[in-house]
Amino acid sequence: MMNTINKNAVQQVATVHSNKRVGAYHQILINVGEIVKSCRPGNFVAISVGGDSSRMILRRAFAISRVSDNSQYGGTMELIVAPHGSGSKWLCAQAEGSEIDIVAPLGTSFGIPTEPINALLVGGGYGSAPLFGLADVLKSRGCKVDMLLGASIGSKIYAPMEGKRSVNSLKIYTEDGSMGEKGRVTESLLEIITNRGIDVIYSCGPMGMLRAITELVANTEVIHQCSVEESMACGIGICMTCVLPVRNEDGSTSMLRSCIDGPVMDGSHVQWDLVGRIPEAHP
Amino acid sequence: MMNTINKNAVQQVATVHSNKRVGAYHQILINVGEIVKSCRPGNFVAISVGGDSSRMILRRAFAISRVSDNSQYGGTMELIVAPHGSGSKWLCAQAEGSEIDIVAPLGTSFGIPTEPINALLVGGGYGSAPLFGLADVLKSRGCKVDMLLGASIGSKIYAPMEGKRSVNSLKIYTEDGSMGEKGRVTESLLEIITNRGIDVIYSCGPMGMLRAITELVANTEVIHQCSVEESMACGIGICMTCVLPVRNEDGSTSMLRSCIDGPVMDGSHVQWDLVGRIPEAHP
Amino acid sequence: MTLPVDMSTTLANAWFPTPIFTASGCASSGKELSQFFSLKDVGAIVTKSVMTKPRHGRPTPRMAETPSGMLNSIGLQGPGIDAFLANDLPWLLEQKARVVVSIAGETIEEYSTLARKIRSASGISALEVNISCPNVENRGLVFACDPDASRRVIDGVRKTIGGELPIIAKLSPDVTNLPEIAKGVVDAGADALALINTVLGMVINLETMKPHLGGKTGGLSGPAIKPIAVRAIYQVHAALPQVPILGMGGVSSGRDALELILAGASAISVGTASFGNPTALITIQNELRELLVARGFATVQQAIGYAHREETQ
Amino acid sequence: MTLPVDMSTTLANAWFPTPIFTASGCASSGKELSQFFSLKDVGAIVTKSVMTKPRHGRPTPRMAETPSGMLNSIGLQGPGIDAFLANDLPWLLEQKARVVVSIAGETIEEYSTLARKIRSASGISALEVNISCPNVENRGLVFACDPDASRRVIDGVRKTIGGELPIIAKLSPDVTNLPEIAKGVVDAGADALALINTVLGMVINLETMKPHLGGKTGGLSGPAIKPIAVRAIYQVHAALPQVPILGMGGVSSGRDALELILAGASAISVGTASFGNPTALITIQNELRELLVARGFATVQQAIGYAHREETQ
Ligand SMILES: Cc1cc2nc3c(=O)[nH]c(=O)nc-3n(C[C@H](O)[C@H](O)[C@H](O)COP(=O)(O)OP(=O)(O)OC[C@H]3O[C@@H](n4cnc5c(N)ncnc54)[C@H](O)[C@@H]3O)c2cc1C
Ligand SMILES: Cc1cc2nc3c(=O)[nH]c(=O)nc-3n(C[C@H](O)[C@H](O)[C@H](O)COP(=O)(O)OP(=O)(O)OC[C@H]3O[C@@H](n4cnc5c(N)ncnc54)[C@H](O)[C@@H]3O)c2cc1C
Ligand SMILES: Cc1cc2nc3c(=O)[nH]c(=O)nc-3n(C[C@H](O)[C@H](O)[C@H](O)COP(=O)(O)O)c2cc1C
Ligand SMILES: Cc1cc2nc3c(=O)[nH]c(=O)nc-3n(C[C@H](O)[C@H](O)[C@H](O)COP(=O)(O)O)c2cc1C
Ligand code: FES
Ligand code: FES
Repeated sequence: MMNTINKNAVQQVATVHSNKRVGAYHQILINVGEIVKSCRPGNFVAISVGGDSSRMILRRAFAISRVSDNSQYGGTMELIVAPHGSGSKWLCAQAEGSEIDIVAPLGTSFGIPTEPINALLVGGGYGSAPLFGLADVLKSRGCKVDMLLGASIGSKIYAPMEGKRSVNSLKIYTEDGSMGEKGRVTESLLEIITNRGIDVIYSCGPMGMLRAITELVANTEVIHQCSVEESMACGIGICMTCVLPVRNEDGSTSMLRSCIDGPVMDGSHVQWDLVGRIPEAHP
Repeated sequence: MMNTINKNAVQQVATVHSNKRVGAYHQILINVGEIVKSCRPGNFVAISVGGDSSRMILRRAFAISRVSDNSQYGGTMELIVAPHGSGSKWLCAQAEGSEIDIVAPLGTSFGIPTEPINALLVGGGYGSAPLFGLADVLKSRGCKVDMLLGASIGSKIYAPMEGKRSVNSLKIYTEDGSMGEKGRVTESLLEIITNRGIDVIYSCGPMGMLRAITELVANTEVIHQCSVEESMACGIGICMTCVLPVRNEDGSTSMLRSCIDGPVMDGSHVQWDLVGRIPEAHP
Repeated sequence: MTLPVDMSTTLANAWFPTPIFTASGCASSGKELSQFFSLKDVGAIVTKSVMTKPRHGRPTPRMAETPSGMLNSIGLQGPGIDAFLANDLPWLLEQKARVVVSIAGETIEEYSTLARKIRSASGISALEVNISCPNVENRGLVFACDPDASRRVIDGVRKTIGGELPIIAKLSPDVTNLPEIAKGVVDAGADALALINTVLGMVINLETMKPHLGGKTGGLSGPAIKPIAVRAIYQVHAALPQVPILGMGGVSSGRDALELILAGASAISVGTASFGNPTALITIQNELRELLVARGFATVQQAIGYAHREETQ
Repeated sequence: MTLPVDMSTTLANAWFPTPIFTASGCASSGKELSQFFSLKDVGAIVTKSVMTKPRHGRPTPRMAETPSGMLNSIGLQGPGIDAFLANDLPWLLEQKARVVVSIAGETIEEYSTLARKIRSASGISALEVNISCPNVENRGLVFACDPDASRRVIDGVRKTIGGELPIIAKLSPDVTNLPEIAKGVVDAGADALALINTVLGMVINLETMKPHLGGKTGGLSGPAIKPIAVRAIYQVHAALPQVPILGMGGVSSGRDALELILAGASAISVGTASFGNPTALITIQNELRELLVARGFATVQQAIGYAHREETQ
């Protein structure tokens, strides 16, 4: 039997290889073995939090920032985690050697062009995490890769040294001006698209940012692949909590699960104005 | 205002000083500072388990095995913990340096005679824990202290080297005969009482053992102070879950809270036959 | 520094300096907690439901821990109203605590008898009438599950006690139509409502393979039931916006307290949380104050029922 | 080694090799879980409640985690019965899974329409009728909260579907008198009962200070509600010992499953636990087997309702 849904997903125990603070985030490396082979940029991992007697019964989803297969520990997976609520704080407190229960890889991945193209990667906050792994792949396909990162404050810009090497240019915006330019990533987006002949935008960040990008490029030829973030109870397609209104070819709307039909979606298909507002209607 | 209930009890964070396995138990030492001064043999401590996001909302009660005040760490408190369910297993898994939230000292303590007497200390399983601290105090008052310990198997006998020094004799029973004599502590109890001229029995262990001892000494002059163990939700007298039927002087029965009117009670006052059976009646 | 929020609240004509109270049955009659904080520093002490006669309650085991909650089957063990009024109440008043007395009965008559005794006592801020008790005159059907019986209990108490002392009717969530029961008791003379009492539950002991509690079923309390409490308070506040609610059910942090207040509670009882943390009320009170400040509320009053507002935009 | 316990169970005339099923709405239509285990290895797949027409469901957010539980307000999003019978059912049967189809409606008529469509499909083990839905013809009052409406739904389905296929009526715990509702639907033709559906709850978002869920209220599920499920199953089994129960509510371990079985469940649906652990059903099934062995049971059957036995000694 061939599964089409969750087809590479595996549940396993993984060991925390390292955990260090980087600005407002924790960069967490976990030893995951063989599964790195099936992880693609844009996929996510679902992690149990809180330990055996936890009152948190649901997994938390994290973008897989990058994977590497050549270390002496077998495959490792990198996560960039913002200590936000009790689940992410628990994860950020896990020391080297801790065992965590993961399900990965999950969800759709960024579409990789077969031809060399001009790509613009736009990240908001920890949304930059999966973009560096993506940049590597795009570069290896001969693409030109520009990157725009934005956050409210400088400490929320995640842009590691190694990461910077795989992009042709990197521009940073912060809302308070504490790093890079003051403002939002959408500020000079259209200009950049035109000046650099961008073919595809790959984005990951707050829903507001993804929507704004979609609207900006609506009348252009630019393709917008965005990684959405909806509250997920299961991460594997069985609960229907994570749905987004997506326009079908015939103009009707489907409520698609962002865990299996996403997180990477075509921005122009998402009906941003209906997010959180789709009426309880019979289509 | 003078409090009569919980009058020395303090809630504080304490650090695990050491945690080592001893047979089937963990001997856990915690740094508790000043409060050791108000701990008496028989008192207990109530400990939060499971950490910040625990689904276990109630504290667990543990007999204070002994306290010491002369170490370089300030006061320390020793606990003997059986890894049983999720709460005690969590506690047994706490490494040196972990912080735990405690309320102590709680409950009544063993009555210490003003005259030197012949005391028999009877412990079942981890019930021996508070008896060693008690033995020290009794010895310092010039009492003769004999001890009987029982358990199902040898690994459940807790009798540390240092502890043995403070008793005049120690006899061990196990149900499977894997340590000491085969049988139960009640086997030769009456004989010992007579031969050694026992004035007071101090006991701690399963309710069945406490009841059996009470019945054996019912027709003797021997006083039986026992430390009972009822399920406790609060440990401080506010929930009424931990009650035991105790006979009043006028022959009527009161349901007394074993957390504040116990855990140390006079065995002859407890209406053992009514434990868990008191009818829902208006007295 | 005390932050500049007016924490005072009212339940009908009773005024309280803060909205954080103990919950009936979760603070005994106050003495036990007074080692951990000064009773006058919280809004009120709601005493354990008292009946006319002293009472042994149910057989042990009386409790079982459950995921993020616990079951209890205490069965209203207590000293009886006379001993309560003679000993416990004067002691509490001496501590300068605000006192809400909770009463419980097995017959409609018993509630009235209790009310009569309370009437002659002074210094009480309000009377909480716990109607989540089995009605011995009607096959043990819990009063609060029977619209008619609940109304009659409150009616009897109102008539006996006169017009002054606020009556808070404490309801059970184990009903099909909570707003209906609420309307009934308000019509019968309740000035305020206490929501929610425990939810009926059971645990089977896997060793004995029988119900674990001596009383077989027990009342579920603690964080597990908080979403049920929020829903109940929201529903009843929507149906009866003028009736003040003493909210409770799983509150163990200032955030929890604020959630219930936004849903419509004018004050909060903290029950099970005190078992795990004897100073829970003080912590919750401090956290609540900070949360209110952070959200720009100048008074607790402004936050009550705020989740019901219509958005203007 | 497979331990020597006969794990098979029945719900009316439907036989299942093991008593561990998915719960409706917590396994979609099976495909998603089949990556993690073989669907034929569990007792049955209970499919997401399907309505006559495709449906969008409620606005997001549709979930909120709560202490040891979660709220959901999916609002029965689904493809509609025709697409379900054309695509999902044949796929499940191809996997050799036992299938319990769950249906939901907004009118009594809609349930009958669904039953008529189901009648023409083959290979289904049983029909679960989810009556915890708002009745649009009666002010949105949930069918399962109305003894009369629940009876009429089941009566309509029974008459439409004929005598063969077992009907499992799925009840809501949010009622004053659950045994009464249970008796009603059994009289109307239900062969078995599914207990419990989610408990109505709410979470207020402390940032927006409004109800967090798009649908305002939601259904509480997970370990938090297990004591309520055990109580409901015990009560109904005591009242109707002959009627098999598909038990559910917070089961996430073999111990939980055994608790519900001892209380009176003949089979167990596992819902929310699969969200945290995609292989939960298999783990629970294995743990249950070992627990039964340890207690000397040779069959699951012997354990069903065992907590109700009278002690002879
Ligand atoms: C596909 C995907 C990828 C993600 N990638 C990352 C990442 O790389 N780094 C990172 O730090 N976080 C990421 N998140 C967010 C992460 O899953 C958690 O939501 C976040 O860490 C907060 O969880 P908590 O337990 O700390 O907070 P809590 O507030 O305790 O969370 C309570 C519940 O609400 C849900 N929730 C709360 N906020 C959000 C939100 N903004 N979006 C979705 N669900 C929410 C949580 O999942 C959880 O179930 C991602 C989420 C998704 C869906
Ligand atoms: C006064 C007193 C002194 C104690 N001293 C010790 C000690 O020195 N060493 C030690 O190992 N344990 C002691 N216990 C038992 C201890 O409090 C826990 O009950 C035990 O560790 C099991 O908890 P758990 O979380 O591991 O098990 P779980 O089964 O998860 O406990 C669930 C709940 O049931 C209660 N419970 C379960 N079994 C018992 C029991 N036999 N008696 C009372 N409550 C129970 C727990 O307190 C808890 O609330 C003592 C109990 C009391 C009341
Ligand atoms: C051990 C215990 C005893 C209780 N006794 C009473 C009581 O005597 N009268 C009453 O009205 N409510 C009683 N309750 C219910 C509480 O007052 C409260 O309504 C309920 O526990 C929910 O709040 P919580 O989750 O904060 O505990 C009791 C609850 C517990 C846990
Ligand atoms: C996300 C979600 C969706 C659900 N959808 C349905 C449904 O469509 N039909 C139904 O009868 N029950 C539905 N339920 C209820 C479950 O089948 C089950 O009765 C309940 O969740 C309790 O079991 P649990 O605690 O194991 O989840 C749903 C529950 C959840 C959490
Ligand atoms: S998170 Fe459950 S379906 Fe997407
Ligand atoms: S444990 Fe609460 S009164 Fe004793």
